[in-house]
Amino acid sequence: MGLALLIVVLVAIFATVNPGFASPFNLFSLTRVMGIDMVIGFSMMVVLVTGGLNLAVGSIGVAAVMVGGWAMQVQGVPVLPAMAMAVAFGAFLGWINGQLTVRIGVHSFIVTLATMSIFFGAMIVLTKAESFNALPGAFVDLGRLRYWGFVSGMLPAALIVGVGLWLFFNRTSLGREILAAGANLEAARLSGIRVERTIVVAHAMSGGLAALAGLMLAARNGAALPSMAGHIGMSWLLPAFLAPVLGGTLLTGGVISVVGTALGAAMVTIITNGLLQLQVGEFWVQMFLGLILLAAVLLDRLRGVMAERRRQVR
Amino acid sequence: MTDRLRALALADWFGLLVVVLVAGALLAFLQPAFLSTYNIYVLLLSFSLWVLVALAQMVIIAIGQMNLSVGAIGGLVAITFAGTMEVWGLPIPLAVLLGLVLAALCGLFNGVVTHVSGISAFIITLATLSIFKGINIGITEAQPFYAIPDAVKAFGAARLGGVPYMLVVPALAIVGVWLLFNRMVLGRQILAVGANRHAAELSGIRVGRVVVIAHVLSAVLAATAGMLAVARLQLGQPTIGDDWLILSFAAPVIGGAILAGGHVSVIGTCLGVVIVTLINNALVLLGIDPFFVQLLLGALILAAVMLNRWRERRREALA
Amino acid sequence: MTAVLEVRGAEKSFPGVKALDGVDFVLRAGEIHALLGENGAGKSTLIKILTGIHEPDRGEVRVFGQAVHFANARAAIEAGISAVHQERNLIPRMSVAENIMLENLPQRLGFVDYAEVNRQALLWLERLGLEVAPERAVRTLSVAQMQLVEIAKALVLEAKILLMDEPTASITPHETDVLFGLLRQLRDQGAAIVFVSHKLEEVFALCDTVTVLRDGRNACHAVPLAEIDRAAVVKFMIGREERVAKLGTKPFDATATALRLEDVATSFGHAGVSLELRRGEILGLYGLVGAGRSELAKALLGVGHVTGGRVEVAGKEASIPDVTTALHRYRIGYISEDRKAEGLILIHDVASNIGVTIWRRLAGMLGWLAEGRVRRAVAPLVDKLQVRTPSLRQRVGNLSGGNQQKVSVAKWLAAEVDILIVDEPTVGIDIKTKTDLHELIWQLAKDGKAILLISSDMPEMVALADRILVMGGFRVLGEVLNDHDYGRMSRAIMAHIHEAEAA
Amino acid sequence: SDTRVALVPGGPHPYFAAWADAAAAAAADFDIEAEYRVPSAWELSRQNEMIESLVAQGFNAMLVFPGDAVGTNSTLQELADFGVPSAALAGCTVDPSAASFCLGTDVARSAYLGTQELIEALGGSGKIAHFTGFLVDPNTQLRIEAVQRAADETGGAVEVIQVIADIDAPEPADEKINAFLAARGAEVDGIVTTAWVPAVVAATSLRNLGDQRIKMVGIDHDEVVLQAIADGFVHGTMLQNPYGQGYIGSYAMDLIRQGCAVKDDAPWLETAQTARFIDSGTAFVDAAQVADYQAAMVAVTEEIMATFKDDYLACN
Ligand SMILES: Nc1ncnc2c1ncn2[C@@H]1O[C@H](COP(=O)(O)OP(=O)(O)OP(=O)(O)O)[C@@H](O)[C@H]1O
Ligand SMILES: Nc1ncnc2c1ncn2[C@@H]1O[C@H](COP(=O)(O)OP(=O)(O)OP(=O)(O)O)[C@@H](O)[C@H]1O
Ligand SMILES: [Mg+2]
Ligand SMILES: [Mg+2]
Repeated sequence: MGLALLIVVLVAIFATVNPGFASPFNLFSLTRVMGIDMVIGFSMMVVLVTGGLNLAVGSIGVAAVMVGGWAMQVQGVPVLPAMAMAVAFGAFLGWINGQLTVRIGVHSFIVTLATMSIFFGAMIVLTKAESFNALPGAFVDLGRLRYWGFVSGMLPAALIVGVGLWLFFNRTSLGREILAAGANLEAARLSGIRVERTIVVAHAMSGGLAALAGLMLAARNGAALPSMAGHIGMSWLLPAFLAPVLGGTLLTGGVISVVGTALGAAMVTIITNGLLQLQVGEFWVQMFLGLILLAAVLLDRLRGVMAERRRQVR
Repeated sequence: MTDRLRALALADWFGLLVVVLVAGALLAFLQPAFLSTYNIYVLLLSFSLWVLVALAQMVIIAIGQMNLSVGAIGGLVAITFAGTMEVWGLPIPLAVLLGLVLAALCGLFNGVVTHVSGISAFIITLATLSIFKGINIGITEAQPFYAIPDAVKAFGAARLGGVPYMLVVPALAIVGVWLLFNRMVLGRQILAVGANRHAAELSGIRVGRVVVIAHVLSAVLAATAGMLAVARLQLGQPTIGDDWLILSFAAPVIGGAILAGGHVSVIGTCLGVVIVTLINNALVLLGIDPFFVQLLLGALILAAVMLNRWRERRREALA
Repeated sequence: MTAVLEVRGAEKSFPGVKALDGVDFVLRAGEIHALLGENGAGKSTLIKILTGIHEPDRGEVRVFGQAVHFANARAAIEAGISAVHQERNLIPRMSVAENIMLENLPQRLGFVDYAEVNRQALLWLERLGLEVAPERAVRTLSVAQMQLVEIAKALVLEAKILLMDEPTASITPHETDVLFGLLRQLRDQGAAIVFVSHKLEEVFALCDTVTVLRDGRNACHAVPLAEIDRAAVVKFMIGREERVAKLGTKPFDATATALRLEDVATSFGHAGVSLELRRGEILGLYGLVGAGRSELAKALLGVGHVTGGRVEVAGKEASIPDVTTALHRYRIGYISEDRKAEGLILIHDVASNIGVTIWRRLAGMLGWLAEGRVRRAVAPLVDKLQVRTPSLRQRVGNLSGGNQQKVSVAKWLAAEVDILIVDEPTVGIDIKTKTDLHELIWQLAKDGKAILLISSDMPEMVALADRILVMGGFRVLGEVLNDHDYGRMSRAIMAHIHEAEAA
Repeated sequence: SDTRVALVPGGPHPYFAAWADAAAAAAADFDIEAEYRVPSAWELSRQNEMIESLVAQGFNAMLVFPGDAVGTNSTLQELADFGVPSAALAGCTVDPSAASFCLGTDVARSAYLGTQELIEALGGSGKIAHFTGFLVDPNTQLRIEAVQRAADETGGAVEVIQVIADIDAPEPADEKINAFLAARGAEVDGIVTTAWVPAVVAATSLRNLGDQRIKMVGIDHDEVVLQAIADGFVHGTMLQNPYGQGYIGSYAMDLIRQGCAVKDDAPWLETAQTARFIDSGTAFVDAAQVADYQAAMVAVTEEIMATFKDDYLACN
């Protein structure tokens, strides 16, 4: 996998150039962001395979977390059931997206564009934009969970989710059906697949995963914040799309790469983190981020092309 | 005559027109100020800017790709336009020209890299979004350029009754893009590439050239929007363009464009812009509590889309 | 005569496959040259090399004596080569006329002159006998109509070299005759034409010369057709004598009705369609292009809907809202004629394409799907139909056209349904596999399945069907009891069609 | 000294430009290292990543404009656990917080005072509108409440007829503010803005309309707003003191690094958000003072500096 190679190279470079990069403190915060971005990426990925997209990931994530925060802080629901509630609520919002998409018969782009506003707006109305900042310690501690001194608990959590998704899409009939419907809706329909159901399921999964990412972020922030995903959840869109698309998930649907999405998220976090450590002019960081990203995808592509050449000249 | 009417009723944007008319009538009824000259002017101003943004994206949707860097290009050109006038004292026409050239270069870069690398434009323009925006922030250090020549400011504020002078620019763009997609070989080739790249290639269309030109065109339209924003805001804000992305997709898609490429509607896109503008205007005009604004915005967009869809289905059933 | 096109030692590899391995080919002005071979022999690959889609790994291509290296399709067009490709390549939302003229849209003052576009396109539509308005959007056409548009698109360039990769695969004999007349006319005017087909009758009726490929090599090279017979050509193709399908007798129980339609009307516009299909029977549905056969099948499956009349499955009234119900409750399957759009998932591999109908059945607890089980279910079918693929993991889109068709059939064999609707099942399939497939369909019927066979291939119809219903204009025009005599049957069928036309 | 303090704003924004100058001046004056580092976008998680990477780079004191008044706390807590002291600058975090103190503008008070200035300019009665920033920013809540409170205190003489929020980007701000003026421009008497972009856009709109009847009180020191004050289109603006924040903040962090502790019994102010608030100075500037508005702020800065160490820190 080209991305894995690129990641190794990047890590090597950053670690040599800046010793701070490999410090336990930095690795901990790096793996934490990485884990969260992976799950955000997954939540978009599962809809991308249907050939749709979900602009409302951020809104759903925040809305679900506010429900979870309310349950924990106001209702005193224990941590695990409250988290389950949040995920279920996220899945419910996703289910609404799926149902609307199927029922109205327009692209999920438009549906989720509208619902991103609706979900977020409803959340603002209900919470009056106030955060829940007295969450139970057990929940907040999840954000501080640390293995071997430098790996945040978020990363293994994300990887477990990744394994689950991989199994789902490769080893269950429903997962395969979602892929088939995403690749060619008509052919799947004529093969007896309930294509509408696959779309609804994918959206519901997306909502659930967004909620999970939201919970992870809330644990990291130690609070359930309405501003967690920016204005109408838009700041999640970048990591949400970047990871799966870099990882080889097609925007046209039908092709998925769970490993790629995880690696895509990892690469972006590493680039961002490494770049922040290099002393580039304070306002130029973003430009360099773009340049490195471009260089990285071009390199990956070049490697792919070379490999293809070698395979053919036998 | 009835034939014309029938054709109109069958056009795929007719539903949107109905939505616009119904919404307009409702608004005029609820808030008389809606039809005031000044509000018409305000609406047309917003329309002028947003329609250019939407067209910039629509051109790329037509080839079945996405251009995430429209806002970044618009912003970069906006601050270049303002900055060269302030810092170098460049005359206005030269600054405009420079802005357009810069945009063309940005578009060229997007197009060439996309085509040569074969990587989806989504990723490339995501990276260039960061690059262009990064250059913008790097140059301005987030400070606006203030010294905008009076002539530019005057152009941004001038109006004839309810019609802003600025409207001339998008009006030309709309006509130009309409002609392009409906009457010109290049436009048809863009659509062919968007619909079925392979088939277009087999028909001898130079796909690479078409893709690059589309990207240049998109960038130039975005640049035009950026410079209009400067004239309008009377200020070279580095944040110009930050908020364009969602609308740039929303309007063409509401207007019937197919995200997979090959089909766009210029009139539909314009109506899409009108719908979003109307909704935003209504939320202010009706004095909606800010906490409910976002909720209503989404609900109204959804309602408009559903209404349009419902009419389309009726039409399909009739046809 | 001079060679207008010459290929020497062409080689082309794809990952896992050597598609061409030192192929020679020569084409002369004023001839129609048949290019034959089994599925996957490399015919389309050769054509793609000549049209600039693929670059050969090795070998030389000369056009009008000049060595050429086409970088893209445009270069080939400019060199005077035009082609009909095996796969449909049309822009669905554009009009018929614009599709035809796309290579070279007439302009006035920098704008497309649509009046002229339509005028020129109409000329070719008329010559091909295709009665559709030039303004009509291509996506509203049937598969056969699209094929004819594709042909018009190639002809309009009036190129000196015309390459046609299975142009007749999905059109009926009637259209084929018109096309052949046209091609002969072009040949007589000096054009050089390459004609790829799996229908040997057509080849012998039309062509002057033949080149046969086998496994990417020349089995023969530019042999005048006058000098060899059908048996020899077949031997070049498959390496042995042609085998006639042994269909034997197939008694069936005339009382066990599997599917009965009574006065059915559909949302597509069918009216008064009645038919009865019994277990063990093969019922043919014949009709000219656009007769509404495929859409009748889709309406039954729940893609469209039945708006009137009565549908009975196995004696009980059935209402089928969607394909899932059709498949899982009523056990009806449908092999689509349009494999690219409706039959296959080109970006997925062979195993998933065949397995899609049985995943549900194979899945264990929580929908768990063990890869081994799918493989074990799929592999025998791949063998049975002799799908030529490097592995079960090959993307279907990378298979040759005929092999794709086999995959699309295989998935419905896997489904083990009671009623199977097969729509143009042997389009693009080579004669060897076609024989096998015919036996297979026959055997399925013999085993008690009910088969509704939609085919525009009259010989196939006559060979397989027990009864033939003739359709036209979304109605049933008449019924013919098949006695397997080709001449008599085709006359009887055409009589129904002409009768309807006269009325 | 070995103090390396980073000044981290919420994102790129013109307000913070003075922090760069302040950091440079503080570095020279106190012999420390002080750097102004800007997250590439206005997002909490970007800022968090920035702060974390700064620590990895060896910065040992942090002055942060909280990307979220609540959400930034967990990061500051981690800094504290890691031995890096921090303080909230310009805006406050909500208690409980690991920030040593909050040196900045009391957003609620500033909005309240600004509204009072407006009411005074209106002669004690009239209809006003309030334009502000992102609703999800907790500060926005405080501002909306403060403006409402100032209006309510007139006993109904002043009415807030419309609040427009979520207009932190210039194009939507232009669209909505002008739509408001179209609908209720004749009716409204005064405008108070409590975010940078709405202030700039509203000032421009009033200028374009040539309207000097509607009184407006802006916020901050954007040139457009200052010029509009000078030209009579805007009544005045609520200044903040970014330079002073950066300078005093750096000074304080150096002292804390050197072992000073924050006193519990210092003259802390209490705000809606925190009990450890130091006012960096808020001043209303109208046409009379606009020419040398900075003088006012320099004076405030010097005043705070003079007694800062003794008032707020216990050093040994
Ligand atoms: N793009 C590709 N990638 C991988 N393999 C390919 C590709 N195109 C063709 N092949 C393989 O090359 C071989 C020759 O294919 P080709 O399409 O030329 O066959 P054909 O003679 O046209 O067969 P048919 O009669 O079925 O159309 C086949 O084995 C096919 O699977
Ligand atoms: N009267 C008509 N008006 C419009 N379209 C028609 C008409 N008759 C036929 N068609 C076209 O023919 C199609 C129906 O053909 P269908 O595919 O069901 O026919 P078929 O008998 O299977 O013939 P084919 O050999 O073309 O596949 C429709 O999709 C439509 O495009
Ligand atoms: Mg072929
Ligand atoms: Mg058919």
